[in-house]
Amino acid sequence: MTVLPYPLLWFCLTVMWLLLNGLTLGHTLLGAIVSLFACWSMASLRPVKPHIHRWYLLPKLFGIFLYDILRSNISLVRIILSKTGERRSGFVTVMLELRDPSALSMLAVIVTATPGSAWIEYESRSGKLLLHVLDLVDEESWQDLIKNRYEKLLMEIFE
Amino acid sequence: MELVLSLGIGILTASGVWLILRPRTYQVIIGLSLLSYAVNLFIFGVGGLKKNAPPLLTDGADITSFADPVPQSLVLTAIVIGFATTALFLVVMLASRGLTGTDHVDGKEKAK
Amino acid sequence: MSGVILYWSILSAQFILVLTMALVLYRVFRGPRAQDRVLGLDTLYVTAMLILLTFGIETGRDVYFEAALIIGLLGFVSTAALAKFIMRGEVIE
Amino acid sequence: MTGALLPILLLLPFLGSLAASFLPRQGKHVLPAWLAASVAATGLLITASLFPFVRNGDVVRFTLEWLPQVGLDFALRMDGFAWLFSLLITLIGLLVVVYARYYISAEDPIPRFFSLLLAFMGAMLGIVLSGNLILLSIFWELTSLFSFLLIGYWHHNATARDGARMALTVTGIGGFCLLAGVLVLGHIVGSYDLDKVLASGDLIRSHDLYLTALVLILIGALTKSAQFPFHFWLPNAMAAPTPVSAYLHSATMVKAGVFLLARLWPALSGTYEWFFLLGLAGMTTLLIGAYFAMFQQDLKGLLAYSTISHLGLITTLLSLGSPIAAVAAIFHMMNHATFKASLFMAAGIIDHETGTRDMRQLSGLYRFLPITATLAMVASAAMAGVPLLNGFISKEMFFAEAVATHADSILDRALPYVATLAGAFAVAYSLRFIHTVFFGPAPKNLPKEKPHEPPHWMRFPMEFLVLACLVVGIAPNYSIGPLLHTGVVGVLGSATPYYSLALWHGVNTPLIMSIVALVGGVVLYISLQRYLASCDDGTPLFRHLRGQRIFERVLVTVSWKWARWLESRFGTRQLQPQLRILAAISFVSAFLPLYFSDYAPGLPSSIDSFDPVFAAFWAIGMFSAVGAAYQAKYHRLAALVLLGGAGLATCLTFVWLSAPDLAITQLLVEIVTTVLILLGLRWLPIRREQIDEAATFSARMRRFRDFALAAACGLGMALIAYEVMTIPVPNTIANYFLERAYSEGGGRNVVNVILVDFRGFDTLGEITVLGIVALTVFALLRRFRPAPDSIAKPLQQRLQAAFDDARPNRETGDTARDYMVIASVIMQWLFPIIIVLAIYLFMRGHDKPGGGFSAGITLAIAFLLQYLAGGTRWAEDRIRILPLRWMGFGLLTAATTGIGSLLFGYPFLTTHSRYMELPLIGKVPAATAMLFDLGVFALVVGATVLILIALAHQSIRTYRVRKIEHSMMEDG
Amino acid sequence: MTAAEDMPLWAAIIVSALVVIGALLALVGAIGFLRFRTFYERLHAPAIAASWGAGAIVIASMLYFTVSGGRPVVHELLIGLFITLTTPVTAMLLGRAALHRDRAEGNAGIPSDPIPYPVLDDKAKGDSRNTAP
Amino acid sequence: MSGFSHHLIVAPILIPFAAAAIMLFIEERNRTAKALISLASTVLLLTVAMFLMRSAHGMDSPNGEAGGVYLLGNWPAPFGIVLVLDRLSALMVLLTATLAIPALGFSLARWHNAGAHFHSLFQLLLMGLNGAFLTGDLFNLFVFFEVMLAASYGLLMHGSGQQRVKAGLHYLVINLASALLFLIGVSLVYGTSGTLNMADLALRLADLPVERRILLESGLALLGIVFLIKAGIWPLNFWLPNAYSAASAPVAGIFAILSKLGIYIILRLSMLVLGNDTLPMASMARDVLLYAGLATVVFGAIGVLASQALGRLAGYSVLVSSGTLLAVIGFGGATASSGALFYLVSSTLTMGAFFLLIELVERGQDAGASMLAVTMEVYGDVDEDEADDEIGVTMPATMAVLSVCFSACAILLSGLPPLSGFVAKFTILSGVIGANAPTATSAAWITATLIILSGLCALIAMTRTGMRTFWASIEGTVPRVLVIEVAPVLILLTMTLALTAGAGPVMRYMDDTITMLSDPRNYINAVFEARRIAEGAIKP
Ligand code: NA
Ligand code: NA
Repeated sequence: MTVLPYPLLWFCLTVMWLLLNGLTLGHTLLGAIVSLFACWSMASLRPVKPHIHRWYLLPKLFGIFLYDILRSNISLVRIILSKTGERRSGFVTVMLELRDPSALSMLAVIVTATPGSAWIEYESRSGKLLLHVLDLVDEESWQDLIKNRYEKLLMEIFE
Repeated sequence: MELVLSLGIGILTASGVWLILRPRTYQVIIGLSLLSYAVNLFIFGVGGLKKNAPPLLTDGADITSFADPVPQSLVLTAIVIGFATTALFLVVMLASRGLTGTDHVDGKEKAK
Repeated sequence: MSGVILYWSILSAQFILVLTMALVLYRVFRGPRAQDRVLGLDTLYVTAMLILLTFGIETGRDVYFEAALIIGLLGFVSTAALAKFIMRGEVIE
Repeated sequence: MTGALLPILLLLPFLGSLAASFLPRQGKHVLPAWLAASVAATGLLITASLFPFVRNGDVVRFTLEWLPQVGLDFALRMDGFAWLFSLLITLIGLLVVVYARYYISAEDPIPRFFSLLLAFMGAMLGIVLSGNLILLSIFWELTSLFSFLLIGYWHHNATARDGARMALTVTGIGGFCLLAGVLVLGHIVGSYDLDKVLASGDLIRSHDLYLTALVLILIGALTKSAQFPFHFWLPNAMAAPTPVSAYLHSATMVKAGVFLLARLWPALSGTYEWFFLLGLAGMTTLLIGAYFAMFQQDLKGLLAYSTISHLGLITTLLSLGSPIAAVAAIFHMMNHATFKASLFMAAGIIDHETGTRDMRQLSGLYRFLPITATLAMVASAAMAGVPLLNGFISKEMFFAEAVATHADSILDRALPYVATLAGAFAVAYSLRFIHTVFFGPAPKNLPKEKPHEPPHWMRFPMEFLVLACLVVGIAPNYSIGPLLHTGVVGVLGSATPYYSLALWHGVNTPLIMSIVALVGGVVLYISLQRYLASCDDGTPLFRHLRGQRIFERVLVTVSWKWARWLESRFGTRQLQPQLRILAAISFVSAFLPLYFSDYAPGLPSSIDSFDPVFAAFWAIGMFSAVGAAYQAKYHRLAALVLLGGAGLATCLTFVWLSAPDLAITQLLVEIVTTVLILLGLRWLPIRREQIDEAATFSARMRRFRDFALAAACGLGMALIAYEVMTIPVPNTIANYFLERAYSEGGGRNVVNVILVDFRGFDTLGEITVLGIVALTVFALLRRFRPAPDSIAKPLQQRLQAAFDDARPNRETGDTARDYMVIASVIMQWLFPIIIVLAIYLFMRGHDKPGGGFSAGITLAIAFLLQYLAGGTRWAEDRIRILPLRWMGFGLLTAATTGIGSLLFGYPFLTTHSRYMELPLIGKVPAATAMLFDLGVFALVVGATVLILIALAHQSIRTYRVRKIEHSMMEDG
Repeated sequence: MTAAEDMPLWAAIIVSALVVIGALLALVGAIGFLRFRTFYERLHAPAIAASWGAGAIVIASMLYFTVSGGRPVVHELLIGLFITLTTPVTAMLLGRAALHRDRAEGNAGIPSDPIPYPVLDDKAKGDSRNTAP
Repeated sequence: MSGFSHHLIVAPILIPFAAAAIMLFIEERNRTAKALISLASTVLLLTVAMFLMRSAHGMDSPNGEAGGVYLLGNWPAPFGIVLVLDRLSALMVLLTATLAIPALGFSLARWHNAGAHFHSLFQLLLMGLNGAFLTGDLFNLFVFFEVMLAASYGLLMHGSGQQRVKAGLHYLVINLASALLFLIGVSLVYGTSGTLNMADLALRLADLPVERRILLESGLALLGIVFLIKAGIWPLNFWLPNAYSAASAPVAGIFAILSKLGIYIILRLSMLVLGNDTLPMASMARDVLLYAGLATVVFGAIGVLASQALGRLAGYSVLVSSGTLLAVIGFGGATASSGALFYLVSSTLTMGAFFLLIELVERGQDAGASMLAVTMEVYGDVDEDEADDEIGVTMPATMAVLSVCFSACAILLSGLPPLSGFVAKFTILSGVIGANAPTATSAAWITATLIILSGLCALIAMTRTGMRTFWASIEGTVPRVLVIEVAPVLILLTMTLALTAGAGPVMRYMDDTITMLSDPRNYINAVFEARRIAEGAIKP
């Protein structure tokens, strides 16, 4: 076990500390110590350690994510406020190749946080994912969205 | 605000009292929780209601402009003790259920 | 002017948010299933957090921030536990 | 100097009793007897030696301060009357000890017998020597207690137990009445001192409370002396060993009642009430005692009723209120003791030798026991009042007083006839005693073969007493004369009348009455002889009126059946009625002040602080609360969720009304509580809505009543809350805190400064409560056994496992694993974040919302989340939380911080606060209160985690019950 | 509300607009939550409040405190981050739980499965411990 | 009290607290170490308590130097929390320690092994009790009340089992409800008077405007209910016999003081708050105490008679003694009140001994025996054909000792001489109807009658039970009793004997206590005249 097991986490936590307490030299020091302590606690959990290869792609993912949320917000508002009847909701099955738990979690958060799609069931043995979508125009476009827009990018980042 | 809060306290109390008079331990624990909300709010209320005047001292502020900190500290103590006793009641209720086989407060179902 | 705009917008926002809570609560009460209620509680938490943020703006104080932060970070713990209970009949296995 | 002899005389028997009780049970059984005899002999010697000091109406005193505030002193006082009784007690005590040494079998627990006998002797001496009425009633109760133990000496016999209980109950009630009466006397006189009371006769008799005091004291005396209508215990006390009967139930204890009457005679007698109450009781007892005695089949029963009758005689004498009658009473007390004790001894010898006391079995014993028979005949003659024996003289005095007029009433006029009739009865039963037992054919079918004379020393006490009967009867003035005079002067003092103990007063009415009684008695016996020889036990006309039966029935009915009924009527073992009463009483008492004042609360003139948003979210809060109440029975999860809604409204209120600390704490506690309740839900039984028991009318009424009660409580609470919120705020102690929180407490968050500094002691207690609860939860859950229907895994888990099994591409447990796979990753990543948040909350608590408690709960939630994410085993494989250590550390840190100030001479929990300048970092708050808060933090973490983990462990315990006992949370 | 009075008008307007938009989004979510017919549909509704509903108000708060305090105040970002991380957890767990219940009860409206859920006993048809309905 | 010894006032709270905290670091299976710590702590507590009592008795004029007032955190009254040592609190602290040692000793034979954390909970119970006795602050009283209650929950259910848990559940719910009432009451007091300090409250009572005074009275009434519940007043006492009889012997033994805590606070508050009759409710409150106390005596006596099992009999006896005390407090009068204090001490020791004894006695009985004996007594006339064997049966030594102890308890409970129960009752009665009573009112007659009758009921019930236990069932197994179990009983009973012998000095102490209490100014002045330790050295 190294002295600093999760540098990125440590950095983020220090930033969090500074966000909470304000940016001073004292708090930078204190935050660094507190974050270090927190990182050690994290290490004791022995999580499956993610291997982030291309961390510079993360902002891109984040941007896509924000944009998609915005877009689906609008469409969902429209759906809710319009008359029901013509819309069809349903389940979509996607076979995922992604296996890294952290990456999967990220995907799950993205899918679920985006209004209109919900992560329902994932079978880790087969990689089969069951989604529920509110506006099911055609199944393939959703599969395509998951596979090409998110999974590909995530696999690039993580594997 | 006083009227609303006292009404709220009243409703919480009534619901709580109703529940603690019920025969199932689970009803009693929910009732006691509601009652402790009511009582905490009551304690809180006796200091008088002030909006946006938390007792966090700033330099040069007039002390009369702050909400009364004493009821607040009393409520904090009450919350902690209430939490502890709720946990205890829960466990006793489980122990009673385990030993008697029923969740009736008397440890046995009422004879018909 | 700024004060008036802010006052009324925040008041109306708070009102809308409370209305939101009321609608959600109706669902919580009606159900029909436990999952609806739990989802409702989660939404109540989030809405309450939003009210706290607007209250912070209304009062111009940042002392209510922690309460909102705690809802944001820890509010899900109880609903997640409820969800797991529905699924597994047990919270901690 | 001589006064010091009194405590010695009194304490000696008690010391002897104590010593005897420690003597070995087996082995030399004569040792206790020797001990008892020497104690009694010493007592007799001391008494004798005191004679010169009391003979002329002098009084020997000894006073030790005991409870002077209430006038209870250890005051001993021996006048002539007390001396006479001391003589009686010690002398007959000595004789009984000698007798008992032969009477009590070697297999009996001998030390106990003599120990109790000596203790009784001490108690009896206490009664006669008490110079304080309270002290007297103390010894009075002691005689009851020791009598109870002596009657129950053979407690394997049901009759002994019943007799003992009855004696104790009756005399105990009497004792309580006596105490009350004495208290009232004390109230009248202003003192319990005997001298003062005796000197205040006129005051007492003219007081409003005289009758109260009199009745209470008479009940005490009459129960003790077995007077009608309390006489029935004495025959049942005959289950006691005969020496006990001889001592307690003829010579001493039963005399305590008449002793008391004589003792208080100067203070209480002379009124019509006294005459009427006492006379009625005495005459009735005299007559029915004698009547009953004739029909007894048990020798001791005969003697017991005879005793009752003779005591009635004494009581009658005392009731008359004339000094001469009092003299006669005192004289007869002595005489009766002498002949009755010897008769009991005779009965004991007969019983001992033949194995029975039933007069239908006994016959012609003269041929076997000639000496005993002779002695018994003389004693019986004394009992019958035959001339030349002591009983004759006192009986003559009684007859003389009977014909004299005292208070003109039917009672007074009936007395001569009653006396004569009772005299005749006495002659009849005395004759029967002698004739049936000693004469006639030889007995058949005796339980014991071949009776013979007892050892000489067993007979000696009888011989001595019978001799006394003779001597007194023949030469009263030279034997008992001076002694009696001493006693009489002790009671009557200067009012002592002239009296004559002469045998011959010429032919007068009393003599004629005596002759009539004698002849009538003989005739009566002869005519009844045939009937008596074969009749059943019991008295004609009264056969069905058995005092014992009635007493037992009444006792059982009152003290058991009625008590049971009343207990169930006015008490309950159910919780709901208790809570109902509690709610109702709380409601009423909170409103009483309002009801009793003319103040009418009103609404405020203007509602200027109305906040629509606040009102709106309270509408939500109220709806949630009612919803929770509505759903809690069948929809537990719904109720829990709605409870959360109410909690959220509470939390928002705290924010709205300037209490950010409370909001944070409320939120955190709410989260933990929800999880806790969920952890518990798993063990509750399934409840289905279709079981509807509310259909019956009574159930609906019950619900309506509860609803009304709940509504009343809610309304009341709302009203009081509204009142207290709208009255002008008083000048509170809060200002002091607001002024000094920063300058002296070193913190800007006043609430936190109050918690850790101004009122840190409360916080110390509060965390202790949390700690205690955690320990209790742990202890309870270690012994937790789930109900049988909860042991199986929840249905969902079984279904999901079966689902996995049924599919070729899945393995058991896949569903569970896949379910949490995403969530657990997120929860793990949240772990360090929450830890940072906890530290943040802790560090800022003194100045901003936060503090040790909220930080502690936050950290506990961080741990909880890991348990939730990965399960108990997974989590404990990775994080080893030692909750008890955390708790111990927390408590000790908090305490040590407080104690630290003692080292500097300051009181416990005095804080030291200062802002320190640290290099690079700058101004940092460094109050010792922070250290205290650290203790709070640690305790809260430890306690909360302990509770959560202990609950969580129950789920895995069922699978590995045995392993759990050793590995689970043994703190390491 | 002295700080609010000092605020430049443009900032006040933006803050007001964001706050109201955020609140309205939350309201729309609630309406959806009320109107949708199946649980799976309702599952989507709260996401509006948790995503841009929250986002708008968080931004409003940041803007407000930055402008009124005269220095950047961005700690509200943490709230946005956390809410984005945590609300999906509940939604996912609930969605799966609902799926289990529908499967176990044999309800329609979920992807059909060739192998039906096993029936353990008579009571399995109803619901499991304490959660009914 | 000056110098360092002044700090001893807080010691009765800190000693058990520290002992409990240290024990958390010791493994559960190392019971010997825990027992030693617990014992050491309790003995130390007794020593300190004796010292405190001596100092309290020495403080003749407390307004002179305020020696018995301890300012926690060095904050002056009424702002900080104060501990007040006077004769009454010293007495209660000493009584607690006196009772604790035998109870603890008894537990060492076997009970402390019956579950986890017995010793910690025991010590924390002592902490809670001592804190409640010493504190002069109303909210702090709540906190220590809760400490005491929390520990009592754990101890009550120590050893688990259906009976205990069922009784524990009721006990818990009742006390949770009463804790809520406590909070409402305290907050009403604060909201109307602006203070939490009891002395300050008494001072502020005089000039409250009517609308606040009424609410304050409501608050005080609610507080009164809480303490009356604890004291076991009828009809709020149905939980008590169940709880006390279900508790394990040493726990029930120490519980004997718990109901006295309610009495103590009632006494303290009634003297302080109702003392100067500033409240119109004062006389009504006294009447309530008197008549509800008497109702409790009646109910307790009925229960005593109706009890089959000894444990319940003892539980009802607790009610009788509580009722007696409350009635006498309501009745008032110096002599009766002194007698009540004496009675409080005596009955606490008695109940402690009795609860310990019950377990030893019942150990020898088979389960159904007691049931059978009573039913026989009721329905069948006892078999009269029993062999009249006039040879006694020798009791084994154990039974002899137990029967002597039992007799002593019976004598004490029924108030018969020569033990302290008689002295106590006699003093009370003397103040009610006897030589020390001013006038004998009808209330006095009722009180005296009921007190005497309750003694009679105890006598009847105890005789019945005692005879059945010791006389009728000699064939039953002789219980295996350890010296360490019977010694505590003997110690407690010896103390009642000592109490009788030393009744004079003890009653003088009680008189002084009542004299002190009857003038609230003594207490108020002492609290307000306590001075902080000079500033400068430690405060910034
Ligand atoms: Na979504
Ligand atoms: Na499979």
